[in-house]
Amino acid sequence: MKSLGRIWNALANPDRIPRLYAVMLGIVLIVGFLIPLALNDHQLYPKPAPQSQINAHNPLAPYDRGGTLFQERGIVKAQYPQFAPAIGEVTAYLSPIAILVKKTTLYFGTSIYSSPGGLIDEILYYTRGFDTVLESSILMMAFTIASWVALNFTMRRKED
Amino acid sequence: MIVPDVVSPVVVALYTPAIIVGIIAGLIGLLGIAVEKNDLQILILTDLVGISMMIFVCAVGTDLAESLVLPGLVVELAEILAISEVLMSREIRRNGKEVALIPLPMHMDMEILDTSPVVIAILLIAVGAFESGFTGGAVAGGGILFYVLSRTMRGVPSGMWEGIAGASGISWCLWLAGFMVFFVFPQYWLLALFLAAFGVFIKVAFKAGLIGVIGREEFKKE
Amino acid sequence: MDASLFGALGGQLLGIIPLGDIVFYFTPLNLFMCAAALAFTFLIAISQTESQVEAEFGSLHDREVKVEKKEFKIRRFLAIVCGLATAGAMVTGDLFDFTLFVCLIGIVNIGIVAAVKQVDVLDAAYQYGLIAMIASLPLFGGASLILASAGTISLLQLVQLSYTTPMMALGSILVFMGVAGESGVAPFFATKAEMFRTPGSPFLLIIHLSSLLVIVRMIEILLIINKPF
Amino acid sequence: MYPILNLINITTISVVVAFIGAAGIILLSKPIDKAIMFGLLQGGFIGLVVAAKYLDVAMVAAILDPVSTVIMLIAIIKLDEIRKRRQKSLEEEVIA
Amino acid sequence: MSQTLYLLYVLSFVIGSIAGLVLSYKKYKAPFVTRNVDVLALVLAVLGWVLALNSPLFGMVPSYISITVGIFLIAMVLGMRPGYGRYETITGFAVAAVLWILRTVIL
Amino acid sequence: MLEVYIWFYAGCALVILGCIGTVIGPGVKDPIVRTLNTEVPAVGMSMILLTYNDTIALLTYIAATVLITMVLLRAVVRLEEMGAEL
Amino acid sequence: MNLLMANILLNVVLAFLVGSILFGLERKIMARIQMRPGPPIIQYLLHTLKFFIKESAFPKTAAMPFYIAITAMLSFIWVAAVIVGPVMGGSLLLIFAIYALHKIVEHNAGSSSGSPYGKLSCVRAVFSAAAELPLFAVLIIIYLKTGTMNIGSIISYQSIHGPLIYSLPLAAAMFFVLILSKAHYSPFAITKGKDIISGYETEHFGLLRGYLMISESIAWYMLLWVFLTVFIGALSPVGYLIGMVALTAVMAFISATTPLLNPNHSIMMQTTFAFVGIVGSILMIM
Repeated sequence: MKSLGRIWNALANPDRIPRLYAVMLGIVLIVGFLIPLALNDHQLYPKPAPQSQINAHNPLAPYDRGGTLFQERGIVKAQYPQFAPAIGEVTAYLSPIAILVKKTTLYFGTSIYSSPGGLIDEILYYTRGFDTVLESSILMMAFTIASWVALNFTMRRKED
Repeated sequence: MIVPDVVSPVVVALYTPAIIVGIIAGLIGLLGIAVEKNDLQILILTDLVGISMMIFVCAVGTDLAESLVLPGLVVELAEILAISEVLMSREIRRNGKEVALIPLPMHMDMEILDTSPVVIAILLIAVGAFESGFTGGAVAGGGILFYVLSRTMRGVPSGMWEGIAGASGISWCLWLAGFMVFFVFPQYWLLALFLAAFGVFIKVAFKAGLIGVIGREEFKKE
Repeated sequence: MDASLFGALGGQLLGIIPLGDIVFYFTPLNLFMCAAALAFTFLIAISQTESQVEAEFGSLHDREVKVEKKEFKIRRFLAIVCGLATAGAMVTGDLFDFTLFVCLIGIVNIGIVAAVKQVDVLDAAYQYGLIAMIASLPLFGGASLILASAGTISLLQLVQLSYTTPMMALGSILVFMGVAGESGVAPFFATKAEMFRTPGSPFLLIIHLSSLLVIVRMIEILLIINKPF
Repeated sequence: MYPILNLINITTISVVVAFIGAAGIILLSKPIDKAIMFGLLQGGFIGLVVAAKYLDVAMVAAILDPVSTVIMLIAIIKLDEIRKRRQKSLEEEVIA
Repeated sequence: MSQTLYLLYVLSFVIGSIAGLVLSYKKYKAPFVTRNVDVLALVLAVLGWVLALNSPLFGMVPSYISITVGIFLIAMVLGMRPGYGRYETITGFAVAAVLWILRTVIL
Repeated sequence: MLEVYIWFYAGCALVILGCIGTVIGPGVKDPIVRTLNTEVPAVGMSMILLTYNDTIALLTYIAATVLITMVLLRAVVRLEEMGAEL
Repeated sequence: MNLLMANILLNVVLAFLVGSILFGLERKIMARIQMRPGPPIIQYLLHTLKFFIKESAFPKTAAMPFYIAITAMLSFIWVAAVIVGPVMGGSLLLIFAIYALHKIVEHNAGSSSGSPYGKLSCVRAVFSAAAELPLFAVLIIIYLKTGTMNIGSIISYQSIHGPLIYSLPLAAAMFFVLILSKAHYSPFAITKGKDIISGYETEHFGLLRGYLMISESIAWYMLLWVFLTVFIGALSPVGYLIGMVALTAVMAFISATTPLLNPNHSIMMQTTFAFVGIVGSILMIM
């Protein structure tokens, strides 16, 4: 009982907690080896097989999801299309520069779709917009904290 | 059909090995954390755990998974940033801030720091501006970071710091406005898209640039 | 969107707020917790901090430990953000969105105590931060396991599934561990309890509030994913 | 005729380069050597991206690669200086 | 409806206890030392327990009134100054219990 | 398809080797060595992202890795400079 | 609507009175075990009422609107619990949420006063939440067993399948430990141990203390009510009363004969219990 008490006291020490947590997490992760892991192939927002678009010389590879600007919607298999009335339009949109780039070269699909109007924009800003609110809030808060601590405590401003 | 109904068989076949690799990587990282005594080393090792997490997410192999990798990345970055600052603050308090008293002459003659920064920074910012959004923000931020880091001017006026931080706060609001437009007036989705993309871009780029300012305080002391 | 199964958990579905794929839903349970989080946030926004009076050694004077004005402002700001994030985490109907809310709560919690000066508290905050970072693996990893197995991460869809695969069960346990780590509950609150020794009670409340409410919500999610035998 | 030659393409070569770089980073213990080997690793990776035909990604990676190398170099030099100075002050203490 | 009744009972218990406490402080100035039985308290206790447990015996009044009164009387004795009223309560309970057994089991 | 598998398994190998190297590699008691070693799994991770054609995520990841490296190295140098004993 | 209001009021008053008397009964039984005469049974109630006619004073160091609001919050949440439980027969998870809020309020009632004892109690409250939440969470086992968290449905399930205490004895035992940790002077009552004066209540005077005590008695009543309802099933009011008195008597026996544990040990012991309870129950169901 006495040694048990000592162990219990030791567990309350903050310095040991991350390591303890890591061990516990490791034990749970090992379970992952034991159970069957398989991908359910009916997923939301599926994408074409890797490299299939670029091998087909599609200048918009790997993010071409169909659709033409302002006429036809792209194919986006969202969870609740009924809550996103303009779904697919964002994916079909290409900015004028992007159209220029598309005509010039075959290999700039990523850049084209990282500029406004890509599929990722559709997901990040439209159908799953709240994720990005949080994501950028997390970054902002982390930065606020870091810069506050840096400005007030850790930055060597006195030597200037 | 340009987009298939189901996930491609390649991805399905790769899923199990990917997850196994993720678990192994995570286990190695966690093992390292479990045996490590040094606080800083644990912080470095958490990077491995983050990588394992990203493997888990991207193994799903859909567009959704890709867009979920991005928040994971950002969270990792944000937490490392904040926590390393806390660690330094703690150590400075514990040591009574003796560092600042010793002057540090430092001579760093690196050719690359004199010639290349402008070009690289401009290139990166140009690429980032074209891409916009998170990716562009991070890329352009890398450019700004590099530029700021290699300039020789010293000292950040507190006002400027707060100004830049404020600008990125405002762009965050811009972004939020875009987000609201998406749901309130879906017919103006294009406007919303641009608001969102460039709001996030400005925000992320500025933040990353400010990291460079902090870094310069450390490395480029004359 | 038939979600009558919620009746067995948090009560009847009262309404939803759709934001694209992310749907906020309200059952009495979610509504109560969200309202509680908002109420406490409001209280924090209007409150002062308490001061601790300690006896000085070697003399008869007292020493008052107060929160400085500058420190007070940033901590209040972070506390309000934390309260809002907690309220959001109570009503969100999307698993990944929930994990992001929890991450936001975690980082803001660290921030609230990172602004203090006691070395021990900073140390606890740092250890908590490490756990929060490690916890991002089970948090996002677990959510992605559930996504891979069920093909959806919307809780309104998950509640309608009639089965639980072992993968989903593992995923939900991982998410639970992640939430426990990120909110500082795991293991045994020890890192957190140390952080509470600093003055600034209203802000500390939100740290505690967020972790407990998130755990309750997490249990609801666990029950949504893991069907009864 | 020489089926082994079919394996010599940009992908495999890049992979080999990347592995050499990785082995170098892990096995060499001097930080400055690691920074050089990191260049090799990055080179291999950029080769892989080129093999995937995503030239824009390769471009950005190629630009960001020197950035991270420079950051590493700065840190290494700085650290080296700190350690040397500490060594020196220790020696001075011993002499004094 | 039934909960209203139980509220009534609880309230009568509380008020009875307070009354008993106040009265006993008036009556006994010393802490519990002498071990003699107080006749008045005994009567109250017996009456109270009988009323509370055997309300059907008193057919002319509604049962809740007799129980309320009974609980009030019980509480008066039970709530006396520490030490006082114990023997009376036990006696009263015994009498009422015997009566209850007679009424339900034997009859 | 063969290339996809090569990328994928090369990435996996790099991740695992890099993780092992970071945890028990030679000289990892020195934090800067350990920080540099984390670059190996990071590149492995990039290859896995490439396999799945997640190129936008890949771009972001490359940029973020630079930032993370910078932050970590800063912490390492900083702590070394103040002579902190952790 | 008025009927509902009257019903709520009735139940709240009943909960308060019964809870107070049970607390008094606990002290009385403990005293008898320790060979003391002990206070009258209504002592706790009288204390509570007394505080309402005393002068209210506020410490100079308190965090102001917060310090007052937190006591009101405590009363409010337990009134809400009465509404969810006996009045509406709502979700058990909701009561769990209320219990979690109770821990928060307990924690902050202590720290908002600025008193060192309150602060210590606050740290312990945070600490003990780690143990009490898992203990409360054993109720999720009920969901896995019955497929519902709705109190009304659980009652009807038990009327068909018999009381859950037979099929889930471990879960019932764990919940019992939880209730024990809320009892005064129990080995797990670290937040109100006499080593820190009155714990989080140390600096609350007058009206505020009255509110705290009212909420505590309602909390005690509610915990016992949840135990009886969830594990034994629908009872008549007399059944509830007998059950509550019996449980309180058992608690009093335990409290009177055991020492207060060191905080770490208390938490770890409870956590161990909770772990055994959850894992054991799940194994038993499967």
